Amino acid sequence: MSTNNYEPRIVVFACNWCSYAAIDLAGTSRKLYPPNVRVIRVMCSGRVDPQFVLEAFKNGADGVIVAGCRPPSDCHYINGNIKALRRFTLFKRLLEELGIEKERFRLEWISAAEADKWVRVVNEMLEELRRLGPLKAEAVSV
Amino acid sequence: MSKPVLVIGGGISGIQATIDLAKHGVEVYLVERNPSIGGKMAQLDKTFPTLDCASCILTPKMAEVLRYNNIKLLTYSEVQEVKGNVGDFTVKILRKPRYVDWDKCTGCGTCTERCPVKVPDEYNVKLGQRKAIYIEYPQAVPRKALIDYSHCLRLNPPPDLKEKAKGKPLCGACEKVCPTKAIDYNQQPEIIELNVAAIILATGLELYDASNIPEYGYGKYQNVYTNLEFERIVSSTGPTNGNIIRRSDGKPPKRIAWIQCVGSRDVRFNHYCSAFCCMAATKQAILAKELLPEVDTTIYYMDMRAFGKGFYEFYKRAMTEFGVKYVRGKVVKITERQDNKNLLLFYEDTIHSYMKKDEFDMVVLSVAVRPNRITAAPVKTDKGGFIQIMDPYMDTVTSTTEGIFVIGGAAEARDIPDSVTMASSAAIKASTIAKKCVVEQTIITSGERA
Amino acid sequence: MIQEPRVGVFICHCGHNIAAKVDVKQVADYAKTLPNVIVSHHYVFMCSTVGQELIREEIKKHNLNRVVVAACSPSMHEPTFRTAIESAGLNKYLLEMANIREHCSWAHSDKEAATEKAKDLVRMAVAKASLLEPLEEEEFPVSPTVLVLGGGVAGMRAAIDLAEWGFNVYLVEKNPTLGGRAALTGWLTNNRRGADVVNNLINKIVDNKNIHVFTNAELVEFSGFPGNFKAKIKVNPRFVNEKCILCGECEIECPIEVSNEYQYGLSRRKAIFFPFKAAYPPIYVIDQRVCIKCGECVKACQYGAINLAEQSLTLDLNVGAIVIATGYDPYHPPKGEYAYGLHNNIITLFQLERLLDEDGPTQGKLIIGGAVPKRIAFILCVGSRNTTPSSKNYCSRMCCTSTLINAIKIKEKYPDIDVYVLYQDINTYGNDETLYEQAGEKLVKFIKFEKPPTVDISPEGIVIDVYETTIQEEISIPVDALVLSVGMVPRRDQNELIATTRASCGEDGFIREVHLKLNPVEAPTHGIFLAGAVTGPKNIIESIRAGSAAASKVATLLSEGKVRTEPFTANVNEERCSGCRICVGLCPYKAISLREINDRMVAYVERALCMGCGTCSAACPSGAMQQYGFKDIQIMAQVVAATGGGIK
Amino acid sequence: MKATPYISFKDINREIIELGGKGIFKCYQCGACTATCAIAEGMFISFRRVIKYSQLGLVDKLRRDLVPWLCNVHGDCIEACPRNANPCEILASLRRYQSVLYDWTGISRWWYFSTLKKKLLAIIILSGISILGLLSLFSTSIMNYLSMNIFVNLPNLLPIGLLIVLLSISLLVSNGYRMYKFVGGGKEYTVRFFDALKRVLSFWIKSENEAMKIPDKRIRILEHMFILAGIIMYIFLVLLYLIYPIIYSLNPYNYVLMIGRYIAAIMLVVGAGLPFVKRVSKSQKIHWYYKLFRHSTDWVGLGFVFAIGLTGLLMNIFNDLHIYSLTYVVYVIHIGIVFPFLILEVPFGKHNHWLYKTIANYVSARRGLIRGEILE
Repeated sequence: MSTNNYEPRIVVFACNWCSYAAIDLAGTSRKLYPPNVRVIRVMCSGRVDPQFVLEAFKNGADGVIVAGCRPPSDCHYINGNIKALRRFTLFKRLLEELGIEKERFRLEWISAAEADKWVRVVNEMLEELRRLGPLKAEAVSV
Repeated sequence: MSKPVLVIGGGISGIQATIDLAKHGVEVYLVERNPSIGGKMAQLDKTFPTLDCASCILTPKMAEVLRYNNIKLLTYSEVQEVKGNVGDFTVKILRKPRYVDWDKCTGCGTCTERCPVKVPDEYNVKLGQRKAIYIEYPQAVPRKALIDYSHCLRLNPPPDLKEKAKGKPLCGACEKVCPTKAIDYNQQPEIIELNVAAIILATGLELYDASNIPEYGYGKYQNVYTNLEFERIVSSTGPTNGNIIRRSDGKPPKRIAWIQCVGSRDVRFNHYCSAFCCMAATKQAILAKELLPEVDTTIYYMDMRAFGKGFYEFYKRAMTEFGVKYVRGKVVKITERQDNKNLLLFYEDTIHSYMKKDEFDMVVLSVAVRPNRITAAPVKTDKGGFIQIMDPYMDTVTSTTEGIFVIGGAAEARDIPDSVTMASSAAIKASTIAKKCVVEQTIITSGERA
Repeated sequence: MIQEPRVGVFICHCGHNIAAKVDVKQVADYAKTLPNVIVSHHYVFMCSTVGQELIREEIKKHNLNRVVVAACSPSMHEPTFRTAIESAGLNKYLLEMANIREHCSWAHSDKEAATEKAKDLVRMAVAKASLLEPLEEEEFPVSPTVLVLGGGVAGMRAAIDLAEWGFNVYLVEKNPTLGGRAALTGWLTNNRRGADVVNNLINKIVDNKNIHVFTNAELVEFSGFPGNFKAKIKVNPRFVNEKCILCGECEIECPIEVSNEYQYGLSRRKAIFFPFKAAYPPIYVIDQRVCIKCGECVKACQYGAINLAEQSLTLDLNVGAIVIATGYDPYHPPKGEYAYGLHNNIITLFQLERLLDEDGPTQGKLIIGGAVPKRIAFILCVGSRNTTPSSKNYCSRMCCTSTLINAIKIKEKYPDIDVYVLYQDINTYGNDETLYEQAGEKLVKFIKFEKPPTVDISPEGIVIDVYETTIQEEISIPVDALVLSVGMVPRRDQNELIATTRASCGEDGFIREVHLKLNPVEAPTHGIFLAGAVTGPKNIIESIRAGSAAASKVATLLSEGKVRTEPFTANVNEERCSGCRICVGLCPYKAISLREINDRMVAYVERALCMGCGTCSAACPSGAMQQYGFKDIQIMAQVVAATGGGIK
Repeated sequence: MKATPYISFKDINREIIELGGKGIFKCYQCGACTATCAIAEGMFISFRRVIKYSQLGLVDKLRRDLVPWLCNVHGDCIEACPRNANPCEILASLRRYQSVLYDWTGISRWWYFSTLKKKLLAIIILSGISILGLLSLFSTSIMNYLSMNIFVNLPNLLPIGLLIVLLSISLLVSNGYRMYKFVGGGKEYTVRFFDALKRVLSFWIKSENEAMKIPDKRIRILEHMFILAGIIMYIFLVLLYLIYPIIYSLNPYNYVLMIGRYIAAIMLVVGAGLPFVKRVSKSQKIHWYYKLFRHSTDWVGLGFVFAIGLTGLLMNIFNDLHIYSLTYVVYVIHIGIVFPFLILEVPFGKHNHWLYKTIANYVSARRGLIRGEILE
């Protein structure tokens, strides 16, 4: 049941070397995708603190994507993405306890050349968020 | 500081060589014939295959040229004479009078508004107009005004007005209105003499005169354009500020055709292939599709040469995503219909093996490129006018005279990535010579040959 | 503390790249309403001198201390705008860019939504800009040595130019000899041979004492930052030393015989061998993978040049920059593609070049399958322009030219051979068009196809069936020999290279450069330069040219003797640090250690080693560890602005 | 569908090049020749494709293609070709090669590939034989006509003459029939007979009128027109000679015949003579067209027509000057030239294009290759 004019808002943390470059490439090759995403650039996916994701949900984001370089060896800083993988696998279980559906958070590996993957991830997530509807208030009133 | 290096020609390859030399810590003189550096690339709207806007990637480089204090810019100047050999060239440069004191001029442009004389604008390939006193284009570097002697009423009044004025100086509108009093009508040409260690020729390319091929009716039929003219039309800073309209009736065209190899790959005009016009035509077709989504674009080619990095994917994208049609066949003749000034193209569609005539509102000729004449430098040129390379398999940039390097379009028709690579390649060689000259001076007393 | 933020916002039209889909005026007006924003403008080309002049004036006029530029991607013009605000006296890191082109106007079709998004992006940028602090770049001395990886023509040319400029060069080549693929290329234009070109370059390298050549060596570890890289080179044993005078006795005795990759498998070689005539260093080499250490060669060698017990040694180099010139691999058609591998008269273009070369297995005589063919056909675009299922979807640029060179050479040596060239587009660009004319005069027959031809082996030989598009007929051509003009593909062992040097590869599999058109020889990571066919198919002249271009770019980095690094390193707030050591184990560069301050163990970041990834600051429980430029409060501000929760 | 069997011997290329098609390998298939050609503008044909057949040596397709016979040697394609491959001359060489392919006897092959000297030798031998034969058979009747001081076309030469004419025409028609078969005559016909005829005629009249507007094309067309008219009148007069006695009795028309004979002869002399002289002369201002067709068969073709015309003219002059002895001498030479012309030139040499061009036009018209729009 997706409400008609409900436009989900997605906050994206993109690593500067791979995912941000992939989003740029999607732009330069004119691959169109819905404008519901807001991208925040960080130097490495390892820099994304789970706190930021919670802050995004608290402030009304309907979905959050953390995008980094493709393991095992793409990371510009050797293993920043592996650290992110470790943190956010644990974080997903935490989300469920907080009552936030696990589809609302995605950890994606997008290398500098995978503009198509970026567009696919955005479209898939939007579909799920439209199906889930807006974020229930009590989950984030912590 | 080491002995300076001279770069002749301020196009993209000249600029890149100058920046590299400056970063190597070598003093560089950049001489450019036009009032501003930027060359042909400044006239482009977008570049293939990334569809970056040309000025977005060129203007920062031009701005960078101003930031280095070891780069001396000599625009609106021509090299008169080059003598000497590697490590010790003496060069005479004629600084043409600009009739504006460039130290005072801030490039504000109020003088251009007041000037009464309208003249065809070379930057817009004579499609638009400019005044007798003008700034070559908005992002020009240096962004300074200059007076075009031949058209200025004050400096060179036409005979009929002259006797009417009977000796009284005419006009002078720009002088009255210039806030910084920069106008100086009796500025004289000056000769600058330089002693440089090495010379880099980046004199670049110009379009072959399409009216040499009468069958295409360029110059006779209004709606036949060269690819540079179309580039100016489609560019947002162009004469029609970005909307594609026909010269004959000012309406947007419904069908545009590009004709490839006009004057190239043709023993009657130029044997060589001009390397980039296949991709340039594809790019222009995409730009036209972006500006006029329902326009029908067709490119008539013999071999679609998409050889560089990302080119073939770009060509495929043009075909599938943007619906650009490609027809293999050489258009030999264009006739103009009197009623609606549309153009009839005579060609054989070699995939169906019979002669066809197609009607188009607008035709763009991908004209061959010729090297700009460089008379002063003591280098050998081949019959086409291109400067010959001593040994392409050894260091690919040294011309037949040691110490003189040739980069970009001056040596062979080539596209921007190759020109830029050549520019850096010449920069390292020139700065090696320049560095040696320093060493030479200091130890010359000990007589040891470096 | 942070002074009271006075933010200036500048929106760029970028011609009509942004203005077409984003209402720049509306965004500029909206920006004025944001807190801390003093002034906001919009102009056609912010990156031009006029745009930059506008920023400088506004900074002076309103003494702004923060600047937000809403234009293209930071990877395009962040350095440009940083230097612009620096020349206006503002610290160059008090700048935040909002990417309203690649992330907004180019990616969304609906103008109204794109303008809305642009406003959000500007709001996020202003939120972060208000919390930015002035940062200072760190300057480090630079070691004037350069590591060139790959001894092909590009690598050699780069090494020569760097050495002549004055750098110390380590030239590391994986194979036992310099020369790379060019040495195996036969004929080139104006009657030059690949081996001659390589020979000239080798002579220049030999008599230049600044170049140290390591063959049979590979890069195993690479770390550090531009100007101060640490490279670990493993030099595999050659088992033969300088006493060798190339007499070849050992080769005769050696029992092991394998296919010779220096003739692309056309002939065989022994375990101990000498690659080719012009090889450098002029010493035999033992192929470790197949040698059974029987010792026959040692007995045969009167000069005691062979020592089977030689061990590999590793070198630790401290270099200022690295030039990657590792080249390409020829496309290897899978078995059965155009019947390759089903008939030994079907060879690849590289093998044909070996046959026509005097140093080749047949000393330049065109003997395929034991006889000189009466009819020979070339099929172009094998492995390129996705003509076959396993082909790449780019054009490999040089196969047309080299095919025509070899076709002309065949017609010159054997005028009465029938030569066919099956092509889609003959890409002899520039002056190579004369090759197309010469091929015509030499009676080479061209057949244009769109649907790839089918090759079947019948008792009387190879038959090619092709639909010739210009005569709209299906014709079948019986030939005695078929040459597949294969293109260039990325090297098989490229993934190890990417792993060690942190470079990344583009959509076509070749290594990605910063900008396709304007810096084709620099990798996105500073200090790494790319020369030759490693970034994409090139012919020999273009590879040599890319080699010297890479040398020039290295010189621009190292010529000043010092290099400035990005200041986004981590930094510890000693009061809040509890010494819990979580960050110490996390840092991949081991830049964090513990030191004692007024008898408390507190974390300490060694700025020279810290590469600025920020992993430690994300893991710090107390928030003591913060990354300059990406502090928690700055990112939080962006998050809040992004969700519209904070500033409305 | 299984590909057509492909026999490509490099000697096919060598043969076509030898026949004057040295430009076939310069062609890179751009289609400029077809695009500029007025004929191609009016018909659904491509000259480029047939040049590709010659390049690839596809004999079966060359044999099947009628496009070379539709070329009217306007020569616009020569300036249009970006590779200076001279398509006009290539098509001429293809016409020669095709007439070799059509000829079942093999004489055409010898005729086209032999040198000029060999051809002249053959002609001299043949004309020698015919003269000797003539003299041996009719010397007595010539003597008594001379004694009666009158000149009479030898009546009993008629049967031999008819025999030779029949032989020549049957050879030509047999090759023409083979061409008709090769070209696939009778198949894929879409246009009815009379429509096709109407279309062909109006197409040719229209395209020739257009060509006449251009000065240097006009001269060539006129020259060709002269030869054509000359030959037709000559044939008409020979036919007339058969039924001479009847005409003879209608005395008043005698001077008409005399004028007709003169005109025919002059037409042949001028029509063939002018191009012959232009071809021989080396001066620069001669139009490129005359520097083009210099194959031995062109020289012989023109030479025959010129010789027949000249001898015919002299015969008339001497006859009217009543110097019958000279008339008979020229008459014998005249027959000596006509017989080899009939036996060699008409069926095998350049003049077989009368039949082949008509077949080609007829078949293409019936197949609807002539476009509609050019006609209105």
